[in-house]
Amino acid sequence: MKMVTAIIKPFKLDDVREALSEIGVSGITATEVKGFGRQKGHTELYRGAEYSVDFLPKVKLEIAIVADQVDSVVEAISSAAKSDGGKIGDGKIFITSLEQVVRIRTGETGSVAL
Amino acid sequence: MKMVTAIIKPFKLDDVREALSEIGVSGITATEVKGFGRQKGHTELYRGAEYSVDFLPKVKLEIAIVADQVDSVVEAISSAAKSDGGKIGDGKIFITSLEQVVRIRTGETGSVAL
Amino acid sequence: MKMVTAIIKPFKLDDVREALSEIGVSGITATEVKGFGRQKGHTELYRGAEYSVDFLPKVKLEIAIVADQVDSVVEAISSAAKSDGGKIGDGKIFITSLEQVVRIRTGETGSVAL
Amino acid sequence: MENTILEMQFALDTFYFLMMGALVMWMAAGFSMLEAGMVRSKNTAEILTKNIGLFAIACTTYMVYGYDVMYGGGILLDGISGAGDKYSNASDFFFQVVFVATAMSIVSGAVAERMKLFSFFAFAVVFTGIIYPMEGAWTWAGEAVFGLYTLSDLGFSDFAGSGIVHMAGAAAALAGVIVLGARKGKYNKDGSSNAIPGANMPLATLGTFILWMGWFGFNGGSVLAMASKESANAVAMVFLNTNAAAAGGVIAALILVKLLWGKADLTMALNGALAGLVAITAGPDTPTALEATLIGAVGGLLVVFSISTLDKVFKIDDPVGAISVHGVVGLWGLLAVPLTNSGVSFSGQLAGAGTIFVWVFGTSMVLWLVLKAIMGVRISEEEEYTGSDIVECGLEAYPEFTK
Amino acid sequence: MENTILEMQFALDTFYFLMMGALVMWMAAGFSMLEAGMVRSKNTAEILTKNIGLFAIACTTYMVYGYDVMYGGGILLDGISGAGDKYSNASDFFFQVVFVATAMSIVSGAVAERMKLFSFFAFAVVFTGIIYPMEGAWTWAGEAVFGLYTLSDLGFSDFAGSGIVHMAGAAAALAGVIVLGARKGKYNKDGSSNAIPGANMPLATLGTFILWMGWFGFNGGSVLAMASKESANAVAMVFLNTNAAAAGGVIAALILVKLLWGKADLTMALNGALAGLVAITAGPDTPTALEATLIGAVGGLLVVFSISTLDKVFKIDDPVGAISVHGVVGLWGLLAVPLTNSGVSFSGQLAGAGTIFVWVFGTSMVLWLVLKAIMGVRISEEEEYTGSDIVECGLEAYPEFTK
Amino acid sequence: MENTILEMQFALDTFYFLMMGALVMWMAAGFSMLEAGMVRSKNTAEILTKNIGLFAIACTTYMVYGYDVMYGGGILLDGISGAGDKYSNASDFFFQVVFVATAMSIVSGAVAERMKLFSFFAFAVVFTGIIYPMEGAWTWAGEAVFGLYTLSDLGFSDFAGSGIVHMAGAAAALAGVIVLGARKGKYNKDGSSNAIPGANMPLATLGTFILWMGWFGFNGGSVLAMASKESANAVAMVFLNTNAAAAGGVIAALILVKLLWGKADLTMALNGALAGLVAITAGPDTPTALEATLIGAVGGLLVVFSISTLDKVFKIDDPVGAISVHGVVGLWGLLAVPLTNSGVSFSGQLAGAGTIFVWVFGTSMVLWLVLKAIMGVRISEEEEYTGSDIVECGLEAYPEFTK
Ligand SMILES: Nc1ncnc2c1ncn2[C@@H]1O[C@H](COP(=O)(O)OP(=O)(O)O)[C@@H](O)[C@H]1O
Ligand SMILES: Nc1ncnc2c1ncn2[C@@H]1O[C@H](COP(=O)(O)OP(=O)(O)O)[C@@H](O)[C@H]1O
Ligand SMILES: Nc1ncnc2c1ncn2[C@@H]1O[C@H](COP(=O)(O)OP(=O)(O)O)[C@@H](O)[C@H]1O
Repeated sequence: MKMVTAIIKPFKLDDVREALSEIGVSGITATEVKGFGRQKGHTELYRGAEYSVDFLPKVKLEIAIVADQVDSVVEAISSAAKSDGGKIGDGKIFITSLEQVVRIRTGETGSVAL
Repeated sequence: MKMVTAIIKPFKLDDVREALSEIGVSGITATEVKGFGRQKGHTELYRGAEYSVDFLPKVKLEIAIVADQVDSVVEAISSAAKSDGGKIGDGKIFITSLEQVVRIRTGETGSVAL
Repeated sequence: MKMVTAIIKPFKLDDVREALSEIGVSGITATEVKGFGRQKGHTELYRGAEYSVDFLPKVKLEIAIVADQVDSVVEAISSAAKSDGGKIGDGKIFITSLEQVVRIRTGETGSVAL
Repeated sequence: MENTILEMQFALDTFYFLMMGALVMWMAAGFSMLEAGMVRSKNTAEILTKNIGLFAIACTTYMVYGYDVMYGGGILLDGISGAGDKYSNASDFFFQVVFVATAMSIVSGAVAERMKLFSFFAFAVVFTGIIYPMEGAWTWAGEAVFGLYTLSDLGFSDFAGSGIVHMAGAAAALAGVIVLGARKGKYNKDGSSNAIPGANMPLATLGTFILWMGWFGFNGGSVLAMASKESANAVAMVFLNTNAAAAGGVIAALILVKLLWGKADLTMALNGALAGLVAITAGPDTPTALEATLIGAVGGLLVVFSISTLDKVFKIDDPVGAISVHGVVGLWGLLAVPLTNSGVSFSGQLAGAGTIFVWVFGTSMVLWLVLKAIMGVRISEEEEYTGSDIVECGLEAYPEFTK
Repeated sequence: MENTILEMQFALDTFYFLMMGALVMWMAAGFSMLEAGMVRSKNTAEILTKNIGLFAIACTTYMVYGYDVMYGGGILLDGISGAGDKYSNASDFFFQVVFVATAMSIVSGAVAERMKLFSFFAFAVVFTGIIYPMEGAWTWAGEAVFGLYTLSDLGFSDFAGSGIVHMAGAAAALAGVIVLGARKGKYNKDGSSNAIPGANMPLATLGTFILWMGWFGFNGGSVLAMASKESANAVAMVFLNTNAAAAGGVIAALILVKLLWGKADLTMALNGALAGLVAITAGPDTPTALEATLIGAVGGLLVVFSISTLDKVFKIDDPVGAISVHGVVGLWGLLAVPLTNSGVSFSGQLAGAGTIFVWVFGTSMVLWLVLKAIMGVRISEEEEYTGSDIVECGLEAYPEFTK
Repeated sequence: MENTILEMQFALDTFYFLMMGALVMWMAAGFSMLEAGMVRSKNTAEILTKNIGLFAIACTTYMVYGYDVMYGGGILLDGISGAGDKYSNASDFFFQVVFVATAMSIVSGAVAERMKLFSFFAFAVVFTGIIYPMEGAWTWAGEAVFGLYTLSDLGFSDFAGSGIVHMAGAAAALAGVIVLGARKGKYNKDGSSNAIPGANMPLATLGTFILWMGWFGFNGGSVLAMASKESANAVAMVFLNTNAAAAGGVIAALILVKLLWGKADLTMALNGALAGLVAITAGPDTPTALEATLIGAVGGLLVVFSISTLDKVFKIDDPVGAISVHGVVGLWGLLAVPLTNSGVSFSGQLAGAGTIFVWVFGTSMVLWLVLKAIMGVRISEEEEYTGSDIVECGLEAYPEFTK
């Protein structure tokens, strides 16, 4: 099993969730995060004094799947999360290995627990 | 070492924390997350118009432990987080491999740093 | 590639970010979390009644890097996040293996996508 | 001694006018808080800026020429330098000016979350300087409508402004909403409507209470005199009925939404209170307390149906319900007057309502379209996503609270 | 001319009554904000709904029959249609009706975060229509208690209602809290008490300032006349003393909590202000400014000890401290009157306090139990966890702020 | 009958005084909300505690000896027990006491987010008991400055207190800020200034509206009489001009910041409103409405430049802009009086401004330094990081909202 972690722009959340539902992903955990990367923050003026916003709001999605779904999930996220033509800050997808899953309700483990 | 990541219902947080303390877990990192899964969201009415709440509030716990504690930790979380009889949405536990840990304060590494 | 996850005290965030920038880290994802560990919470009085704050505010940083940067990143975080002399609760660094990275904007994968 | 007594009457009436005016001024805070509570947090600072800005603009344009348009006497308040006969002219201006601002405040809520701030201000300059004063002249100042017909002769009466102030504001708002279109994300492709919950219910409730309190000045001051037994009684009755109607509106709206949707939707209770207040405003002097309660209660029922219908059937996106509260219920207020006041006719009320609506809606529509052509009226889609606070004001209303 | 002067007096007194009444009406906003700030965010919209709903109910039931029960004159305000003698009858009703709402507002805070909304409303109908008017008739209207004894004959005096309004509200609240039980999670198995911090301190502070301001109307209006040198002086002294007592309450509470717990607990300073106000309400006319400050200061000390004792010793779970502020300090207010007013006796005050408490607590207890049997008074444990906003109102007070 | 009329005048003037005083008291809520909105959330409860505490202290010390220092008549208000001549003495005290609190409120915002709470309270005791009453005696009470010169003889006039109240408060604040130093993190090593956004814009806006409303009492009450045609006219003109100046301040500040920075910075619009109000306060009786608007507008421009300059050039860290709003613009208010009032001289205004500033700034500086030596004035760096809410009050203002 794999854990796919995607960092996306917040306003793409609904599109990504729909794209994932369509390919049969049954569970997602989302977290509001702040991202720092190539996309630079901006400088604001408040009462004439500057302040810089370095961290930009992003959403992190964690999706546990069986290994052979990885490509389709990456594809679904990528196309749904990309702004037209692709813009800096569209985000990243990280894939890590997932050793075990347990469903608390039933105690099931492994891919049936996803 | 292993990293155990549990998604639980928010109001089970205190019970789970106590259960983990009892079996000697010394550290937990908790994050407020939104979960999407088999437990369906609900529809609310606001001024007569509907809106659906797809993502439900959950708490994510991350617990770094030595490998042979995994079973007891999973057991402790499962029994504390399960609603009576087990209800949809009680949550999931993910286990991944943890290569290294460093305690910032002392620079210690490995299991003594947990 | 590796994923370095650091739990630090919130007011060290700016220092850590600067230290990481200096050694060429180009991306960070930060999350507000609550930590439970050796550093104990405190008891407050509100209208004469006590309440205990068990979970303390922390910031979690996730940094994806190529494997040979691990030592310098750990070193940079450790020295920036340590309070003078090291205090309980300064935090921890976890290192896990990262199998794949995709940059959504371009579709690039692997270390160039970092 | 005769003279001293006359002076005392003058003083009491002036004092009364000023206190009532201060209460109406306070309504500006009420609209600000209500609207700030009913929008999303990312548009909160902008709507606050809009509200304090429009109040300032209204006070200034009405001083420069609006009061002259409405009641004559010269621009820049030339004509009010004299002391006045029964009360200080300055106190009359003070009382009148806060009404203009009220009418304008009604607009700001309806166009919230998507309108350009300075286009709104431009609208405010013309609305408070000309559009409102013109219809005010035809009604309260008794002038003939373009020299054609005189509303009071037709049996029209609008005591404190259900139509002249509230429905007029709503008409301008309706034109604005039509020109602007709905907020992004408000309607789905299949035409169904999405709820966009307001970010801060205590603020919205505070705003409603402020308006409720300020309304005592709005209606109570419209008796225009206090220093005799008759007028004192009239003012007291107006206070009592204003309060009773608001109470009726709350109760009716709460019961209705509980029956319709199973929940006691707070925002509808708040709109119910305001509906009760708007409903009684055209004639708070003639009903008994029970009648006032019922007039308010009908307003409370109407507002619930109206908000729901405008939203779902007509796709009019009005984040705070201003068009329903002030427009639909304002009309009901006008039509309810003949029920308890024999000196007023239904036909006169309809003529008045029609005149006000056609004038205000028509001129506002033209003005919105002109502004759209010249400077644009709507922020871009991306700006709307970001929120007008950052875009227009360069700051956030609640920078530290996670959204 | 004689007549003109009488009319002027009539007008001034009526105007005064209306302004004082408007200030008391404003207290409804104060209670709403105070309570909304002292509960958790998940119960905020519900308590706002409760507050605006109870105000509307109080205004309506008191109009329908409560005023008649208390002062006679016919239901539906038949009797007040005449103009009145010294001031407009309508202004008297307006001033009286906002007092009923105040008494009822006291209850809403104490039963917060766990009570069913519509059971509360049912209680409000009976409380404002009968329970309060009955004891009001025995005290301010001077009627004999069930034909048995007359409180004023016993030397009882409660100028503006420390007992008649505040302690009465607290007695109803106490009965409610006993029937309801504590909030889930408030007490541990070992009996120790957990703090449940209020979600919004600026709101609670705003509410306190609103109440402070409104109290000038509450006490100042209770002189019942303004248009003579004597009454004007009395009103001025009442304003001064009301302010002084609130100040004394703040200072005493702040110093005490700093000494006891080492921190300047804001919520106790707020309760201290209100305690000072409640304490002076029974007799704001006779003390000097210094005496008023001290009466308020004792109130401020008492309230701190009382809140702590009710919570920890008696396990009375009162989220906003209403029973202490209005009940315990209300009693202190009554007992303090004889200290500066020789026309009033301790025994009379005790008789009055006893009568009010027994009547209100007893009838309220019966009513709560009846409501419990018929429709239930408490939401379920799971609903309590979710929060009454979603459960009762179908919306959240702060939907965008992470909790 | 003659007598009845005199009594009526007495009553009307007293009533007027009390209503104006209640409006000024309400300004305490305005300052609290404004300041609570302009600080970070972690310092919100502390500033609320500071505000309600200072109001209570001001009311008490001014009662004990401040009023005596300023107007004579004995400590503990001995001298006001008599009824008074033209109005109730008690109403005069009530009106005066809320001014003291206003002056003190100005200080609290400037020293926010880093000052020890009880050191502030200690300062408040001396400021409201002696520092302010002394300069009040030299100005409004007409006494010679240390027996040397009499300001009114020099052609000094400050109608409602641009200098006596506002600039005085700002002078004390300036001394405090100098002694305290800037907030941690406010200035970088290279001297550049960081913005520290306020946490709650709706609160700040509400506070501004409250102040705007309260200001009608502040300026309107300073006519000191109502019960004649002349004074009624004067009060009305003062209301009108006060409102016009605030409106002018908003418009000027909004346009200026839009031109300077491209955004309609809400906080500057709010400061603009207050600047307009402060500017007109020294002479709201003589200008025409247009002149008042312009005087306010100049205030609105000045405040923007002043806030920016004090922050960036002089490194004066004033979180709410109090020194600019009340100090710089207060001075402008004084200097603007001769423009429309021929009875007032520039030199007199300068002499008055100088006297007030030297006295208040000097004594405050000494007092802050003494307090620093005795009990310390600043919380530790770590406490500042944690926030003064937890440190001083033991609670959080918004415990449930993620920061
Ligand atoms: N090396 C990294 N480690 C962790 N998170 C990263 C890393 N690089 C980028 N991110 C996350 O991805 C987001 C988008 O990355 P960014 O570099 O701005 O744009 P892009 O992915 O288009 O190059 C960042 O805001 C951050 O949250
Ligand atoms: N495949 C998944 N990947 C990541 N998170 C998941 C996944 N499936 C479920 N979750 C998380 O677990 C929570 C509970 O899952 P759900 O399917 O609702 O109930 P259950 O675990 O009882 O079957 C979800 O709200 C979500 O946060
Ligand atoms: N075993 C663990 N698993 C996950 N997170 C941990 C673990 N131990 C500590 N943490 C996180 O690190 C933070 C600091 O740990 P703590 O034990 O308080 O101090 P220290 O690291 O200095 O010993 C905790 O607040 C918690 O968020």
